[in-house]
Amino acid sequence: MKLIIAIIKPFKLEEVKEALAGIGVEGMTVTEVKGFGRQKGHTEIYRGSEYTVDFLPKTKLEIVVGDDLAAKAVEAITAAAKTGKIGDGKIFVLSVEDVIRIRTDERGEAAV
Amino acid sequence: MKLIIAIIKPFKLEEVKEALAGIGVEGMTVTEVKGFGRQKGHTEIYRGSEYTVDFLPKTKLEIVVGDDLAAKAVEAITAAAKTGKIGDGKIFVLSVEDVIRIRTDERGEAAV
Amino acid sequence: MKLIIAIIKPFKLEEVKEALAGIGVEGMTVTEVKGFGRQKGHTEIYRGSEYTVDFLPKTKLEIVVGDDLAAKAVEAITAAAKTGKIGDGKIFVLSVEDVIRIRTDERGEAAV
Amino acid sequence: MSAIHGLPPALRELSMKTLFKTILCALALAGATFTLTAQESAPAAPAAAPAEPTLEQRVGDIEAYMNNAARVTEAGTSKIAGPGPGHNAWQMVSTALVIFMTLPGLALFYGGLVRKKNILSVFAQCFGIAGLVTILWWAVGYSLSFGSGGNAFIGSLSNAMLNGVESGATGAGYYWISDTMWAMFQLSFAIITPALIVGAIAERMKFSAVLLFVTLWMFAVYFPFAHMVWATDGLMCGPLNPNAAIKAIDFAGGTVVHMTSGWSALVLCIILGPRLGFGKEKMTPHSMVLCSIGTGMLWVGWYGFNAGSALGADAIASNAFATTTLAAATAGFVWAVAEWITRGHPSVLGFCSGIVAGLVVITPGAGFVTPSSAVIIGILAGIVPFIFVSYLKAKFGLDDALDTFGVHGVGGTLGAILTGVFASEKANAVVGPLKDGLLVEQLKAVALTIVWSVVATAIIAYIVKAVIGLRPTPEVERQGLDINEHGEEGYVD
Amino acid sequence: MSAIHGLPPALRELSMKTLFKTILCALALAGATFTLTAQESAPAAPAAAPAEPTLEQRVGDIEAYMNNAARVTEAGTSKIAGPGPGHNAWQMVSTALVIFMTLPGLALFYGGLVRKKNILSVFAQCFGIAGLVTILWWAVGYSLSFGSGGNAFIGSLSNAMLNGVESGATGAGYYWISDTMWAMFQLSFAIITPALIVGAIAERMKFSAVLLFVTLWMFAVYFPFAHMVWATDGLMCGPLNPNAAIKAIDFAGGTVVHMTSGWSALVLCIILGPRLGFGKEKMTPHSMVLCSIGTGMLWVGWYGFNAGSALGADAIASNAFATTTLAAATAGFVWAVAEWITRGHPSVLGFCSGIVAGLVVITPGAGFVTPSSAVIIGILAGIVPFIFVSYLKAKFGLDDALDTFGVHGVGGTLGAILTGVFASEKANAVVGPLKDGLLVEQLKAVALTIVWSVVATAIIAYIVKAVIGLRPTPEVERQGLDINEHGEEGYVD
Amino acid sequence: MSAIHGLPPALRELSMKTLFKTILCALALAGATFTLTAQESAPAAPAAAPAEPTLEQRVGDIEAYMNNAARVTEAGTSKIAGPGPGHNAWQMVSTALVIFMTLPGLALFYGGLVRKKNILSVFAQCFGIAGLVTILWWAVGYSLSFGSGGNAFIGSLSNAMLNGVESGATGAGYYWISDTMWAMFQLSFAIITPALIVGAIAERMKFSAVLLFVTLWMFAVYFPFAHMVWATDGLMCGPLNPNAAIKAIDFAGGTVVHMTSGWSALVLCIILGPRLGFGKEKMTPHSMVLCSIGTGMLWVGWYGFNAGSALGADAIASNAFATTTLAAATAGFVWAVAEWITRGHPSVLGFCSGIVAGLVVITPGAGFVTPSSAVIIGILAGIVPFIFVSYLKAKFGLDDALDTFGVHGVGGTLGAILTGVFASEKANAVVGPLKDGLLVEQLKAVALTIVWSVVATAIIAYIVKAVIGLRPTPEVERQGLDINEHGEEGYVD
Ligand SMILES: Nc1ncnc2c1ncn2[C@@H]1O[C@H](COP(=O)(O)OP(=O)(O)O)[C@@H](O)[C@H]1O
Ligand SMILES: Nc1ncnc2c1ncn2[C@@H]1O[C@H](COP(=O)(O)OP(=O)(O)O)[C@@H](O)[C@H]1O
Ligand SMILES: Nc1ncnc2c1ncn2[C@@H]1O[C@H](COP(=O)(O)OP(=O)(O)O)[C@@H](O)[C@H]1O
Repeated sequence: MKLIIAIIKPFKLEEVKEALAGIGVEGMTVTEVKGFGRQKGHTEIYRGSEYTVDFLPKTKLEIVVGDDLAAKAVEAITAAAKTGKIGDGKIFVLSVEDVIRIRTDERGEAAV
Repeated sequence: MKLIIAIIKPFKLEEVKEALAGIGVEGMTVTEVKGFGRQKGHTEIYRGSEYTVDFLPKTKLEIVVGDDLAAKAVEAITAAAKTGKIGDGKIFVLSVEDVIRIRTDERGEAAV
Repeated sequence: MKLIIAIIKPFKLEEVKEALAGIGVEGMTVTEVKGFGRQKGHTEIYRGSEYTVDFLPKTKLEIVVGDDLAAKAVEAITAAAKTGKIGDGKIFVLSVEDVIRIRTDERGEAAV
Repeated sequence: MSAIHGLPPALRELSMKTLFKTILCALALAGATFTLTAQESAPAAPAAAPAEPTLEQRVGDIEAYMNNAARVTEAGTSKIAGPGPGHNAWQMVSTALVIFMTLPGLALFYGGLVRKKNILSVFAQCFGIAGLVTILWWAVGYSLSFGSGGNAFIGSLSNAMLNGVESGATGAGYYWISDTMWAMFQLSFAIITPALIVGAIAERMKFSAVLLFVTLWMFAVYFPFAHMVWATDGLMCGPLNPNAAIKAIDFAGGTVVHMTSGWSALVLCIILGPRLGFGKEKMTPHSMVLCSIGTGMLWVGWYGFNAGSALGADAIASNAFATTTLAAATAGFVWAVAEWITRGHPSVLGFCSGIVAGLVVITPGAGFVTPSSAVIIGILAGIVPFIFVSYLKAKFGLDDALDTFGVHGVGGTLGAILTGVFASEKANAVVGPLKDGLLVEQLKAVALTIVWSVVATAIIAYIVKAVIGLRPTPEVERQGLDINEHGEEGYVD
Repeated sequence: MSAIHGLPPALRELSMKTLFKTILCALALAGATFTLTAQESAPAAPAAAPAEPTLEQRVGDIEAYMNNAARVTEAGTSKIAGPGPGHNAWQMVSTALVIFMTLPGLALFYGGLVRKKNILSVFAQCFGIAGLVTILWWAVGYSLSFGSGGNAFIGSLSNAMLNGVESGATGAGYYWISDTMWAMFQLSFAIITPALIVGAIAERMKFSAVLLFVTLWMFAVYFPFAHMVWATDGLMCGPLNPNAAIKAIDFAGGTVVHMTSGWSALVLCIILGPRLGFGKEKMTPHSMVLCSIGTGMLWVGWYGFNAGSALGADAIASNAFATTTLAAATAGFVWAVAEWITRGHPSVLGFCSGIVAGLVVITPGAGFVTPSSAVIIGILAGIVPFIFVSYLKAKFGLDDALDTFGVHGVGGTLGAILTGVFASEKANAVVGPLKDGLLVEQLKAVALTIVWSVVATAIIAYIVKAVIGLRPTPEVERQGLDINEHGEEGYVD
Repeated sequence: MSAIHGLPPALRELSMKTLFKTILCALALAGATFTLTAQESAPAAPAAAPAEPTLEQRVGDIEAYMNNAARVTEAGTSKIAGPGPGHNAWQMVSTALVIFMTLPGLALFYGGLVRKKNILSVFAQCFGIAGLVTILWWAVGYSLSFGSGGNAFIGSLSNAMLNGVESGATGAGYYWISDTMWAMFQLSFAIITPALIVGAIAERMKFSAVLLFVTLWMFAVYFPFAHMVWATDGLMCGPLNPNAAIKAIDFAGGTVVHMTSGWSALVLCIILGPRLGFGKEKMTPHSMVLCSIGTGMLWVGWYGFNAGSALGADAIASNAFATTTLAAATAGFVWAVAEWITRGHPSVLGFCSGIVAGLVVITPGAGFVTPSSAVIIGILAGIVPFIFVSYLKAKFGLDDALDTFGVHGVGGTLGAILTGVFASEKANAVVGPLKDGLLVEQLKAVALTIVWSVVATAIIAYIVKAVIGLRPTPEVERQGLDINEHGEEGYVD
């Protein structure tokens, strides 16, 4: 099983969610994060001081899928999250050793 | 060493924390996340519009433990977080290559 | 490629960011988290009740780097985040199977 | 019951029979008159023209206005029969201030103290009560409280739908304020009183149950008490009713507002039971910022409450303004210092609690005691409820979530008693003839208020429980009332 | 156009020519007088001393003050020629309350309803409008609205830079309030009116475009309407202008404030187009807490708006206070109950919307209808805008982001009409001679207001679009106006 | 020192000796009288009955009320000796408004500007100061400020514990307001002045140190200044004291409130040193939303401050209301536009800063200048502090965290000077005899205020540092004052 971590633009969340649902991904976990990359931030001014805010709001998705679905999921996310502009984000794929569904004690692929 | 990622219901945090302390887990990192799974969300109404909120507030725990403790930790979390109702959450287990304690530069199991 | 997860004291973020930039790390993702470890929390009082707050605010960095840069990144973080006091935090290193840059569909090291 | 036996014979005679008749009749009539009619009685035809007032009399009338006293001209002859501008202006300001106390003052004070998931339920309860009570007040509430032709316990239905309450007339409340403003000023009190109860039952009562409870409670407790204490023929209206069975004084609502709500809150919160997870889970205030804003608003709004109760911008109002300020500031400081000494930190919640306690405790005496007495009252207000809330409450295992009983029940009772101790004719001439034995009368009023509130609330709570149930399902309570009962979240990212 | 044809001949004659002359002249003169001069005309030299008033007359003057009526002494002889304390105090309070409505009341009400990333843009718009309109008002706005020597559509420049508006004089507004306070009270209305429009165009209009739009709009719509409805020589000033072409009544701004802003908001929001992602992305209010606080402040501030429009702390003010309270509370309750029935939840936004709707709808009639009529008006205010906002708006595909049109446009129009239905001489003697045919006059006023607002706004919007553009770039809109237009974030961790 | 040498001989003679005697005596007496006693002197026995006033005189008294002037009857004979309703109502409103400025106004304004971890410390400081100063004021503060029988620098102890301050009497403050309200109105000023200092030392001063500093500062700076500027025998009370050594004017507290707090803030913030991480870490306001709410409240509350300082609802109050409005709105707009031009964005913090600066700068002249002068003053208020805060402050490396000095110190000084330039008898007859050479007198007052505030604050700060220390430990400061000093968090999830 794979853990797919995707950092996307916040307003793309809804589209990505739908794309994933389309290929049968049934669960995910979403975190608000701040991203730092090539995309430039903005400048904030408070009276005497100017601050460069180089952290931009991003949304992080964590999705665990069976090995078979992983490639399709990455594709779906890439397609839905792309705007072609800098700051579109990244996807990281990690290997997961085990999955447990708390409610039922199921394990492995069955628990995904 | 293992990284255990557990997504649980927020109000179960205290109980899970105590269960883990019981088996000797000394550290963890907690994030507020929004979860999307089989559990149905609710509907919000704002004047003319109805919105289905299908993301529910969840709590994510990240716990790094030595290989020996991993199984016990998963068990402890499962037992403490279970309500038997949909939405109880999931546990993912990943393999960790290295751990460093910043304060002391310790590495590996010693740093956990 | 490696995923470096670093839990640090919030006010060290700026310094760590600069240290990483210094060795050529160009991207990272930052999450506000609550940490539980050896460092003691504080007590809050609300009228009749006292609560022990044992979760402390921490900042979590997630940085994906090529295998070559991983060791240097860990070092840079450790150096910049250290105060020598309890609660300085931890670094976890995980292996990443794949990285995708959404904007360009690049994959692997090129996408980092 | 023994409290009742301690009452004077005149009262004992009246009480049992009239009391029940009153409650029943109030409840019954309410329904009957709750139909809307746009027709109103024609204005009273002018009586045969009386003699023109002399210039001396006319000047006398104006001087009476200046002094907030009775007109010297014969009834119906005054050239300035309407509301007097300065006093009426102050009454409008005061009424606006008391409404500000509830919305958003109290809503913020309470809302900041609950958990994030229940903040909107507090607002909904405050808004809902404001709407409900306003409609009741217009329909029959004002009339049951102050309509003429009632008995010692309750008014009548003669002013239902504010019939006969004319904005150009004066006298219903006091010499120089519009009768309409009297009705509105009193409405603002009728709104905030049941809203105070919300603090004890926060985070765990169904919205529908709150509304039903409040509806019944207004008839069974509030309207009778407003009448008994402030109507000229009321049972406990010491200053205005020479036949009052209990010659007590209550300037701005120690018994009517704070004791009724506080003691009812106690009973309701016991019947309701504690919040799920109470004592195990952390239930810290989610925003001391909101609570602090609310506290500031309550403080400022309270000037309408207390100085507004002088019913004119006169010396009594000025004195009440000063006593209110001194008691609030002192009590806030003392409470925080008490925390500092006993727990190591002066908390913002300590300041807020103390300020509100100071305001509550000075309320019944605001227009009857001197500023220096107010400082002493403020000190006691910072200590007594502090001890209750910080030490005794836990002993009783009470989940008085936001300390309505601890602050309003305990504080209101303390205030009613201290008013008996500190009331002085130096502050207000009205006190003179009543001062002898005043403390005993105050204690009688206190006893009657406690017994009545406790009994009525218990009955009503069980009725509501039987009819529609008091609490939401555990899931709803766990997840929060906001999304489940109101379909909204307080904060959206 | 056909609406214009329905106007009486007298008006038709005047209208087309004078109207355009008026708008053009207003715009032109504005520039000319916008230069600052510290010189002011010397105070008028005292005229030859007139006869001393008799004691009887002097008492009569004081009684006139008490009754908020005209002095009995000859002009220039009164010993109490200045503002009368009680009435003037109330006017100062009322003006402060109306300013409180905008800052922070409306800013919070609207600010809570937008998404987090745009909260500061709402504040900036409210602050910016307050500053801009104040400067305009001082320069020429007051004079164009109320300066003497104008025509039925617009005032003059005789009081530019508040020249001749003396704080020690009375009569510009009413018998006993300072002329300066009249100018300030009206300023507070002039500030909030364009600020209301902000709700319809929230989250997607450039700050510079908002300011330019408002500048032009004040000249083309607000100043003329303030003049037409409330100046003694105004086209639609039924109570004061015997030659008014339309003998309509508007107590506190149903047409001037709510209809002009509401209908202009509709047009502007159509021309502007919907927000990016409208209908697809979730656009829920980011903080119902802020919105609720704002609602409470609007309610309380509205007493200044409505009861303050009596221009004195008299019986009319008291009545307006009561009608305002009853309508607001009732409408809030009814709207929430309507939601409860139709959607299963009484929401806090429902309470807030209903309360504001109740306040809007009662505004034009506040001082003209009885309290019981206000309850009926409140019920309708809780139903009609609710239906529009909840059902009809979606049909039209409108992105009236915060429902300015739904609440102020629909509600203001409803109020203007209901005022024609419920106005009663029982509430206000002024209604007596106008009651016959009043409803028709109200409809004429409604029609004129709609046509004028719609046409003027459309023209101005296209001018602004052509000159500087209305909308920010899509990236700016996506990322939020706060960081891009104001270089700040609303909340920082 | 040289500033002192520039003073007139009469003053020079008095100054050095009396000054130090005054400070020492104030500090010493404070302790002595700080014991609580409930006994108060009996009310003065009525003097032998004087002649009844004639009808003409009685009417004259009423007219005097209408004109906010002195009674015409002989002392002790007036039939309307108490507070006059309209004026007294306005005084109560004004006092409530000024308290609203501190709680929650200033607390929000400042609280929004600090970082999240210190928001409650700001609230605690405001609440704590309100409580502390109220107790001091009641004990001796009022008396040291306004008690009769003092010298040019300080009052006496004759009114300690508000002894002899009767709510039914008038004259202590002005003709028609209750003496009690005078004491309360002045209390509201005494509370906000030290609270302003909090802005300069935010996020890094121990709570105990704040309270000790403020206690000493009230005796050494505030009480003397309140006396010197506003007591009838005060050193700088131009309008009321014919023997004033400095014939300056200060309508509502340019020197007393804003300059003393602003200059003291400067000194204290230098002695305290900058926040840990200052200049390196980001220290952006955590909530411009709260700051904006606070700004709105300050604006509205300021009407009590400025228009309330007329001590009656008269023409002067109306004028002050207008000048306050015009200056605030103009300055806010100008500051934001200045930012727009120089930095590309009009920020909400710019609007807020400008509004407060406008309010500060107009304060000393509010009742002395015309509305059009207020617009000019507003423009300058939007530019001068803007330049200081945006450019000069950084040069000096000052960590005036929330710009107390930049806005109140610079603005207050500017206002005191501009008052000398723009004061006009057209706005206020009082200016007439003082206008000649007024600017020089204002400069003397400015110099004395700066020197006194700076010296006194430096001494007090070092005393507090020596006795209990000024700053918390670095860990506490890093982690935030809220959890460490008050055991609470501002926001809990
Ligand atoms: N090496 C990295 N490790 C972790 N997160 C990264 C890394 N690089 C980029 N990110 C995340 O992806 C987001 C987008 O990256 P950015 O460089 O701005 O644009 P692009 O996606 O076009 O390359 C960043 O804001 C950050 O959250
Ligand atoms: N495949 C997944 N990947 C990541 N997170 C998941 C996944 N499936 C479930 N989750 C997380 O677990 C939570 C609970 O899952 P859900 O399907 O609602 O109930 P259950 O735990 O009973 O299966 C979700 O809200 C989500 O946060
Ligand atoms: N085993 C663990 N798993 C996950 N996070 C941990 C673990 N141990 C510590 N942490 C994180 O690191 C932070 C610092 O750890 P702590 O034990 O307080 O101090 P130190 O870094 O000096 O060992 C904790 O607050 C927590 O967020």
